[in-house]
Amino acid sequence: MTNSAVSRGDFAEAGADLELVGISKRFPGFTAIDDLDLTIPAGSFFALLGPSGCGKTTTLRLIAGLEEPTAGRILIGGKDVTRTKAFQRPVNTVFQSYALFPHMTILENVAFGLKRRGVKDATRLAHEALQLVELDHVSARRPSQLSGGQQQRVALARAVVNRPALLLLDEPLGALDLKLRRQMQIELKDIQSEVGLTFLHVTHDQEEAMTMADTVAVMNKGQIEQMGAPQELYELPRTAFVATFLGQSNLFTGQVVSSNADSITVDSAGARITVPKPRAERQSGLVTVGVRPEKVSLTSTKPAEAAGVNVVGPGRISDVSFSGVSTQYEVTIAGHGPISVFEQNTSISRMHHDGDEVWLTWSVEHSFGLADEGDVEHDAPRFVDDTPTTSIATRKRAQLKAELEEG
Amino acid sequence: MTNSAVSRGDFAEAGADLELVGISKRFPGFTAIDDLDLTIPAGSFFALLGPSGCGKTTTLRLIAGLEEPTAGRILIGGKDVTRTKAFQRPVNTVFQSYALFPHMTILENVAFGLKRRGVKDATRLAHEALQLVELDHVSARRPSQLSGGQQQRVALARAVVNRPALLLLDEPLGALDLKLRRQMQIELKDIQSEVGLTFLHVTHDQEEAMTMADTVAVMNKGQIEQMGAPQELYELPRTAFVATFLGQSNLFTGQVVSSNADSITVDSAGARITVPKPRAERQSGLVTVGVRPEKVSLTSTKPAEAAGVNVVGPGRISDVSFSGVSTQYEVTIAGHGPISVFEQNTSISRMHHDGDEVWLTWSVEHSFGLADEGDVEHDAPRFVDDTPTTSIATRKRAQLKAELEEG
Amino acid sequence: AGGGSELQPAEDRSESDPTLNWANWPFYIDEDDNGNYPTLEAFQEQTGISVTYNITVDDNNSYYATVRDQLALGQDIGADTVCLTDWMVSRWIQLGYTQELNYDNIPNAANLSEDLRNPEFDPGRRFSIPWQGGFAGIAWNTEQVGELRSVDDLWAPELRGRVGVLSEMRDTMGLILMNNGVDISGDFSADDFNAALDIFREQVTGGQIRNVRGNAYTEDLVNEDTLAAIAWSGDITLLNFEAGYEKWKFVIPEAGGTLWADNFLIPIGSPRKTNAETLINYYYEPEVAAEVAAWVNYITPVEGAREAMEAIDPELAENELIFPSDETLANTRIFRGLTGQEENEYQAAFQSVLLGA
Amino acid sequence: MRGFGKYTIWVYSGMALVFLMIPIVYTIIFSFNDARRTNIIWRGFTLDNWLNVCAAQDVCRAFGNSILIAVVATFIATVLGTMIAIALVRYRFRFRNTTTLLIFLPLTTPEVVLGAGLAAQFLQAGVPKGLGTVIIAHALFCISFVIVTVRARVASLDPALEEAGRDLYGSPQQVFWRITFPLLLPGIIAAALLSFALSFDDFIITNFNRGAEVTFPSFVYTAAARGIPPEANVIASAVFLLAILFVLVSQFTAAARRRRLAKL
Amino acid sequence: MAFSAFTPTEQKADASIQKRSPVALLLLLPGVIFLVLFFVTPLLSLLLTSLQEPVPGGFFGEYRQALRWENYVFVLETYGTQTLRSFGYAALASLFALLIGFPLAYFIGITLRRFPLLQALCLVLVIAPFFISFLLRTLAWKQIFAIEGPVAGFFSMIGILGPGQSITGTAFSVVFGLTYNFIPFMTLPIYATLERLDLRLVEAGGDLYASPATTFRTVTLPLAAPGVISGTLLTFIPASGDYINASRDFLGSTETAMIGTVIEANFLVLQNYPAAAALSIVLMAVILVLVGIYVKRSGTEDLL
Ligand SMILES: Nc1ncnc2c1ncn2[C@@H]1O[C@H](COP(=O)(O)OP(=O)(O)OP(=O)(O)O)[C@@H](O)[C@H]1O
Ligand SMILES: Nc1ncnc2c1ncn2[C@@H]1O[C@H](COP(=O)(O)OP(=O)(O)OP(=O)(O)O)[C@@H](O)[C@H]1O
Ligand SMILES: NCCCCNCCCN
Ligand SMILES: [Mg+2]
Ligand SMILES: [Mg+2]
Repeated sequence: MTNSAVSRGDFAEAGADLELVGISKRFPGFTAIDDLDLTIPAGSFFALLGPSGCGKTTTLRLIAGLEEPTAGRILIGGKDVTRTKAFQRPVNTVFQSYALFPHMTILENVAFGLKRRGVKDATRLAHEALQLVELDHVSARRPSQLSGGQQQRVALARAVVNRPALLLLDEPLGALDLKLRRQMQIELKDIQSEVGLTFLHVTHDQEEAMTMADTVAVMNKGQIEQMGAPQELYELPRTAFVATFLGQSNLFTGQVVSSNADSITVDSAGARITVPKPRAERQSGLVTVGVRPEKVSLTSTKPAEAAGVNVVGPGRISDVSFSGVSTQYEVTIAGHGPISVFEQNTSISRMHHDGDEVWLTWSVEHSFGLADEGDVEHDAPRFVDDTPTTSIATRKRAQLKAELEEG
Repeated sequence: MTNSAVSRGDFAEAGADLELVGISKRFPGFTAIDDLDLTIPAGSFFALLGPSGCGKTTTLRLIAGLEEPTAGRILIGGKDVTRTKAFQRPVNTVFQSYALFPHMTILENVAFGLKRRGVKDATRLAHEALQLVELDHVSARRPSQLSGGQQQRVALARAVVNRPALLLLDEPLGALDLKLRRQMQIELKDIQSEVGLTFLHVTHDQEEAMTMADTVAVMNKGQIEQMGAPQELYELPRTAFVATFLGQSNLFTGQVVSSNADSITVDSAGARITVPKPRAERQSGLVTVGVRPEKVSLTSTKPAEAAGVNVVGPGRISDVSFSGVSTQYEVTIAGHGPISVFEQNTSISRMHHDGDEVWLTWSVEHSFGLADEGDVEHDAPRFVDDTPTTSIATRKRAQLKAELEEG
Repeated sequence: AGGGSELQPAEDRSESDPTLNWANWPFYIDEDDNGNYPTLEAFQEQTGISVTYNITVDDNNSYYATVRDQLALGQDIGADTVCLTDWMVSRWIQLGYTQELNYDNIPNAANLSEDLRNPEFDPGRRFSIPWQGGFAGIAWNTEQVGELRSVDDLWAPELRGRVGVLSEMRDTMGLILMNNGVDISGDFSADDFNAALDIFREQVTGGQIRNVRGNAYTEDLVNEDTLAAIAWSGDITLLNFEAGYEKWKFVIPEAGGTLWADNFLIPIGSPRKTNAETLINYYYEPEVAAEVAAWVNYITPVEGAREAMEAIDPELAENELIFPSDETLANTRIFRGLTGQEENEYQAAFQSVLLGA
Repeated sequence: MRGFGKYTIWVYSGMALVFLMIPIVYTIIFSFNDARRTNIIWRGFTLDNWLNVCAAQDVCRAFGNSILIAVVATFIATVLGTMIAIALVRYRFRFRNTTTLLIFLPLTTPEVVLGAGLAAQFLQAGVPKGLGTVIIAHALFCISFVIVTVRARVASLDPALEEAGRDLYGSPQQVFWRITFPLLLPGIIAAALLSFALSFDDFIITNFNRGAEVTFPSFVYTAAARGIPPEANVIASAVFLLAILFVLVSQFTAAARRRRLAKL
Repeated sequence: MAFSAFTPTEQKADASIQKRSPVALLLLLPGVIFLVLFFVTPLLSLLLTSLQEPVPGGFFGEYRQALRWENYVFVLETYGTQTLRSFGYAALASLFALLIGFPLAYFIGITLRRFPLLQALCLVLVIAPFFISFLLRTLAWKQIFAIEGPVAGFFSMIGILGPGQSITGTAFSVVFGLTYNFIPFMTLPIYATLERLDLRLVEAGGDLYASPATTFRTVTLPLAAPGVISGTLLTFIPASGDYINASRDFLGSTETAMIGTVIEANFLVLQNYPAAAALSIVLMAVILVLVGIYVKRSGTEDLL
């Protein structure tokens, strides 16, 4: 434990910067991470979003030291840790699969890291961590005697108790139901801001990412597609992938037909859509522009054309679905795919009905123009060939076997 | 296969009614279902919601014939099937755990049910079902060679291909990411309405339940707590459990201080809240009333008292969180728990900020009065001792193994 | 394996190690109701040598097989003395697997019967000295079977599947050969042997003979799997004693029986040679010999035992099995020594029948 | 399998178990036989055999030898086998297939071949036969069983657990001894028990390599000639009853522990 | 427990395969050296022995190294019957052991899941025979089958046994003994697979209209296949080399000699080492070929 980055017995006083420089990770026959640069400032809560198999877990494993990068460097708190071993890094992970030690009690599990570091009152601290996740009453049980949700909370306690400078969370709340999940989110956020630790959080739950994180990164095929403050990312997606992966978007593709100092106007199958120039990545030629469903209003009568407002229509409501807080309308307009509109249910009676003729309007400032052409929806297969991490092992094994047989 | 309810070779032409009469299921030392009555009309899409361990899976297993009820009768299409075996019931299940046959290819898995019923072009139909879930290209693989999401889609195809009169879906989309899940929901809904099958759908995803189902039932501790059309249930929850489990609610408990022909007024820690009588389950004494967060508006200036509007405040915004479509504000008012307010993000700039003094207003007609006292939040432990069904099997197995190893 | 001249006897540590392991056949020593061996106990008391008596010999071949490798290496085989049959003793001596006896330690060897002093395989008894002798003859269960006189009687249809014979080739084949009129002590030919073997094979494959076993043939007699058998003389007396009545009867067939002796020898690797010699000396005391013989009913090689027997039980002194008359002896033959080649061939042929090959 | 089916399997399996028990019960009954010399025929009930087990001179020594051999051979096989099993699952190396074949071959080698081959080898190498050679022989055939058993366990060990250990500041040694090893232990114990049973019961290979040493099975084999002494039955019965007792006790304590834990 | 050995290893495991490492060598070396020393070398010397020839005019049991391939011809000609018989008996015994062992394993592994105590007890009863010596058990059967014994009495009463016929010493008693003695080897691996069998798959079969019998055939049985295969191998291989059951001192007679008996006789009694060695090698070769075919056919190469 000499030359270890982890000092014995004391806790991180604050989070540490994390810096990934030109990181690549190639598995035999598959590049999981491709030349990734990423800086997470100390004390921030960073969320990583992305479809299954895009490399989120791999990134975390590289940072934790459980996997060696093929290329690139990893710096924690300014110190190059690329070649140090997992147990020497001031990093803890809440594993996607919990990875609780089945042969130890819950208490022993939580105290494990503390004991390895020679912390004196490991047991007391472990009890405290368990109290935090409200599981101190089961501290004498074995992991197999807990429900999935409880196990996940133990995994959380086991990592958090070490107060690591950098905490990696791999879908730490996936097994909890909505209500419980919200409660744990609050708890996590509290711990993070209290000690000022750095959190790197992987999740499939977009709302979770957006409510908790300071910075959200959307990852796709081993690279970070876009990154920024949640609201910024949501309000101004730069690619069709981000626009449709993070929340929903209505996209329109067409030629730029006019342009002035402030804005460009696109003609998409007859619909004229204006986008403020600062919000448009491309300003001429064929472009894709979009608007979020909740920004769109429906009117039953043709609205007057007005500057600063995009109007599309008329179309017909082809589907209405109630989802609690809001109602989602699907509007079909010739020449366009179905367009979604959310209306918050501020009133009980619904204002529009299936089959109604409607016009769509939205403020020009809500439009955004993408950097790519937004044909993701049309060319790619409807279902991505998702490869969640569980299937990796299988593949790896088959590969290895093949290699061995050749060798 | 004589006296089977399943005829050879042909498919259900329409869904079948499902009727549960006084069903109870007791496990040694645990009553999972308690005197449950339930009727699901043919051709409907019925969603069952409830916290982990409330008995959802057990209910489905009873209907499928995989478990025998301790008491009560089960009727499918008017026919008492209580004593018939699983393979004789015109019911198929998409299992929570997939339960794909590991020794068969994907195609064989999907064709299994058809072959058992002697359907002639089983292979062709299986291929069609796989195309539906866009997995025909992996039809020759084994389940272990698929990702979790793909496996789940195969499970779906395997059940759907049989066009059973009654299809039981136990969290069939849980492993898919948001986008994929939305797509599969549409697919399922299409199949259901196309053939008019009866679907009984268990899910943790409330939005899913509310957008897909004709009827939603909220289950709690082996009993159905409330049931109805999604919007009805959401707008007018009858118990505190439903109000807080299904979406969020702001609840206020207090004495009824005045009452007229149309409404009652409750004084809760100084806040006067009026509820229309038809929306109030109890009309005198100590009652709990509530309102949904999205129904509440925030104003920075004290609004004028007006009939038909409840005003509470002033309070202070203690938390603001952006979640994409909407922003959630938490408002603290002395004497009350934190109150949630959603505002749809129709505009980019936020109207209220952390620390702002605000008043809450909502239309009286949006208030609801509960049948119970809504102290669920205060008495029960914050985290329910959740026992998801998946953990039961694991635990049982672990126990057995432990026993053997000790022996 | 080979000449074995290079093997050196183990160093004798009898002085410091007053113990002795003796390997022997079943039913071959006096035994009281508690399973103790009275003569042996007396010996231990007298000499202070504590003896472990192992009944580990069921058949010469199978015993030899278990110790052969050690003998070849000159190692202790776990027995300081073992009683084996003449022909097997001959093999051991040729291979150099035995230690030369020091007759200074065996003064009682003077009591060795005259006609046993110079066998072909060990002239002058340098390496071996008899323990007991006996006959192979035929025995039957008197409750189920009538009187048997000859080997042919064993082939009677009513005994089909109920006849046992010995895995000891010289006894089983010897009786059949004699039944064919061949003198087994003379220069019989391979043809003679093969003719007898054909009979044997026929009886085996035809199902007349139920099984071919070592000393464990007694077990088959007891549980009545076999009703008649080729048997060793003394065993039957002991079986009857255990049964409590004359259940079985033993005779030497009319055409003649075999005569053999089992001999003490001291394996090359035994470090307790003197102790073994002390034991041999003890059993060459006529009184002791008589006591053993009275029990086992085998022929004692010890002169003077007959007189001693008179004192114990005069009736036994007349027992033909212990003290055969010349008349009885005349009806028995010793199987002649076989050359290496013959041994190979005959054993292989005999085994091939046992293996059904 | 409901109704009739359920009932059938209980009856069928019950019969199978009874069938398995027949010679065992027979052996136990005859351990109480007042046998004088041959324990073939029932002569009356006595407790003497149980009270003076070691009366038949060799039984106890043979039994002691068997236990000694089984313990040592099991130890060797378990240690070597576990090491190989871990290497096979966790590492890549050249000649992996050859090694796998090498491990599988002893399993397909009939005991006579194994016994005879080893015996010839010892003879050629001039190794004296005795307990040592028997132990080597037993360790040899047990090793393959251990490897297969432990390998399954190593393979089903979730690598994430070791990773978690490393993530939680455990050094490689600490991770091995605190996580890997305890998790493999049940498999190792199972393998050891199996080895012990196989070694304790082995006759064929032993017989080729035991030299003058007597093991319990070889004692039985030679003693068979004159009827096995009832003391052998006593020992066999005692071992059997002990095994049952052991299981019952451990089951009950496990159940008690579960109940205690459940109360927590 | 113990016999989880024979079920295929779970796949996720291999995710942990690491690169070449000196540790691997350290772990492997002692065991491999042990195996090479005490398994490979004897095997090689067995091969050499099988080619020896008698020293002309030499002593009983004296041989010298040569390349006498005729030894193989000799043993095959002389002991062809016994060799075939061995495989026949072993195959029969495996079949019967399967017929008894499979339901028993199913019972313990599946039916008794709800009764842990009973399950453990039954499991012990299956393993218990190991602790009563194999030989004692076999001798017990011999006594039980003795001509004047209860079984033989019953058999002759119902006319199965004619006069002069006995149970012991026949093919029946040898196959019976083999079956009995190998039941644990058959049952335990099957138990190990069935114990892990996910009953939800069986339920899924029922849900998809398969009757219990069909479910058994299409789901349970294929999933138990690895256990059945290990079980049959662990029964067939040792059974074909067994010489105790077939021995004249146990349940056999001169009519039932198996290849093991022959090897033993040649090795121990006749001291015909070349013949014994040649036979051993023939036996191994045949077994390897049979096992190879069997494992290939059943598609479980992974298993071993
Ligand atoms: N050992 C490996 N060998 C080959 N490919 C691998 C290996 N590990 C991961 N991959 C591949 O790398 C990609 C990224 O995997 P990773 O586990 O990082 O995904 P993820 O984003 O965490 O997905 P999920 O949301 O399902 O957890 C996947 O496509 C996977 O197939
Ligand atoms: N075999 C059993 N023995 C005892 N209790 C059981 C058994 N099966 C289920 N239970 C209990 O019955 C209750 C209902 O279980 P069920 O599987 O129906 O829950 P669920 O609503 O499907 O939960 P989840 O959302 O986690 O799938 C749980 O509390 C569970 O502990
Ligand atoms: N029960 C003692 C039998 C002794 C037999 N010795 C073998 C003689 C071989 N001819
Ligand atoms: Mg992942
Ligand atoms: Mg469930």
